[in-house]
Amino acid sequence: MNAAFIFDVVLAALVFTIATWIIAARDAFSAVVGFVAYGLLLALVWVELSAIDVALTEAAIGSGVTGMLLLGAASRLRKTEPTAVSVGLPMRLLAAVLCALIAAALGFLVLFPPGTIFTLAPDAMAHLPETGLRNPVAGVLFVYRAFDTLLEKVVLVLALVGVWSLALDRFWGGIPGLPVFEQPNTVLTLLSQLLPPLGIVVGIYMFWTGANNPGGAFQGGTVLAAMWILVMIAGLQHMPSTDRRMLRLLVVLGPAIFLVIGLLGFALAGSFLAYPPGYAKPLIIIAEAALTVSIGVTLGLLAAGPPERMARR
Amino acid sequence: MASILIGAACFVLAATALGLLRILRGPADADRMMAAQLLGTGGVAALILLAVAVRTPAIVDVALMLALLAAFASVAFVSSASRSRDKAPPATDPR
Amino acid sequence: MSAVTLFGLCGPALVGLGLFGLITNPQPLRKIIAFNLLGTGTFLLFGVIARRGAAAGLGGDPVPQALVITGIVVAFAATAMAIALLLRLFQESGAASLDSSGPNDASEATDPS
Amino acid sequence: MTLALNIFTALAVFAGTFFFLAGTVGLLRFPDALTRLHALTKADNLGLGLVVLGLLPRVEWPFGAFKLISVWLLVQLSGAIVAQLIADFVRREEPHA
Repeated sequence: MNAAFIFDVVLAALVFTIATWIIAARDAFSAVVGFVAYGLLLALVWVELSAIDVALTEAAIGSGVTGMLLLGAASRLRKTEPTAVSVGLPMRLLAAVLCALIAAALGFLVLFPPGTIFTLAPDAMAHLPETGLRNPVAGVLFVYRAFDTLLEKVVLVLALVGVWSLALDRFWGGIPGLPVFEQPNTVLTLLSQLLPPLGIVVGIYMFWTGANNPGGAFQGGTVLAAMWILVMIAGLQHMPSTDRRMLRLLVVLGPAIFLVIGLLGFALAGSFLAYPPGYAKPLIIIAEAALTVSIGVTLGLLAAGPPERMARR
Repeated sequence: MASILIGAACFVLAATALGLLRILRGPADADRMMAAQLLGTGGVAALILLAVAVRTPAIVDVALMLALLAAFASVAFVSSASRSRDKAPPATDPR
Repeated sequence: MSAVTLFGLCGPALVGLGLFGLITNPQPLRKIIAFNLLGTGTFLLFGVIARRGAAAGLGGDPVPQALVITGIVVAFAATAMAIALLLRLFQESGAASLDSSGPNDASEATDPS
Repeated sequence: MTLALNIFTALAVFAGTFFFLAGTVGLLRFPDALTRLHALTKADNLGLGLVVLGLLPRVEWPFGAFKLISVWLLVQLSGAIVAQLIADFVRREEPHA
């Protein structure tokens, strides 16, 4: 029984307690605040599971940007709460039994895993020097499973198209309805003047260090998105109209460059998304740089929601 | 030394998480938000203590990320809450 | 019991809790939160599988870890989409019970000039 | 030398954890939102500050130390501004508080 184990026990107990609270809370706002706290603790769990890349992603997305989305939705929907009909007791009991069974089955698998433990870590490490990268997770994301990563970027763009198409017809291409702080507030102005320069440095650092240390395009892009949203909430910069060509270009820039590099693989290395020997790292850095910008813009626009008014011409 | 640091991380985490009881009690949304803010600072402290204890400097990057986004949730809360309040009951608004 | 097993049991518990919330909670926003909880439980299971596959000097198998990163980003995209859908649903169906940012004419009227 | 260093770290870190506890106690026990806010800032300033101070001699120089100090400064900045924002919000919410 050492200190590290006690820490893990405390952490696991906290995660479980807060999760229960999120489900049991009476009003939605409490559940959302619980979820922000939960995302934070989950980042600590990922550190304890030696997955620092994941911890960075969870810290940025899980509690940061998702928290913002949920908080915005909770305060908009506040007045609709009492009208919701709750589920009857027999149904609740049935659901509880079902969910407990599923949890127990999964737990059984954790406690009694199959005899041989399957791992790709040695293979991943064995071929990593060929790529020039030193962060194995970046290697998986951009070399071994690059196709997944490319499709994931496409999913982000599709989600954005989906969110935009929820706007009323006459607001298509208009300005997203991000809640802008209306009272002139000097403190918030100060924060959004001081923080974004630092945030941009951290974002670029995350992207740059990602080749060799935990970090990468997702984490960097999320920080950029958060800083952009902050500046817009404070009203220092107006939310851009979604029909701006530049904006749309930035959204597809990353996936497009990644796709071009992938197609070049046919000509130079014999298959889709293959890198010619010796050029893997520079190509990955180019793709990641473009992706960082695109992820930043796309996540920011996703968080800002569908267009709700038109730009004045 | 490592155990002392991890012990301290454990203590900070437990102490600030206890503050989450404010989410239960409320009474106002602002109080609930404060509890999350405190846990954020506690999480940052626990992370840097862990980073030094297990000698993994990359963990400090996670703390840096949390510190950078620490204000984010609260800013989003204040801006969206004041917007829905300002627009909801026009009668109570003197303007 | 090791720390990995501990978090390994946390994962299924979160899946169970999330699923329960998803089924029993009547409010759509709470369902979205519960679904996110379910997702994080699944991610934790991946994390435990990764940690158990620690080899070659790594703290964990990088393949499941990379999958989780992809998963977190996609989960965010799905959540953003779900919330946009939900807000639009209330605009359409419950305009009376929603604040004035819902109906279209109101948002035009308050357009800052 | 190592012993002195260890004692320094331990003392600073313990002092820091005390302020975190104080912050929580304040958050739970103080009567209204504005006084609770007061408790919160103590954890940001002194709690994290002392923890960072205690850990400074144990990290790589200069980048490790620079990062630790930036973490503290960032939390200071956000903490101070969030406190202002929430106080402003609370005052407008309930003008008598």
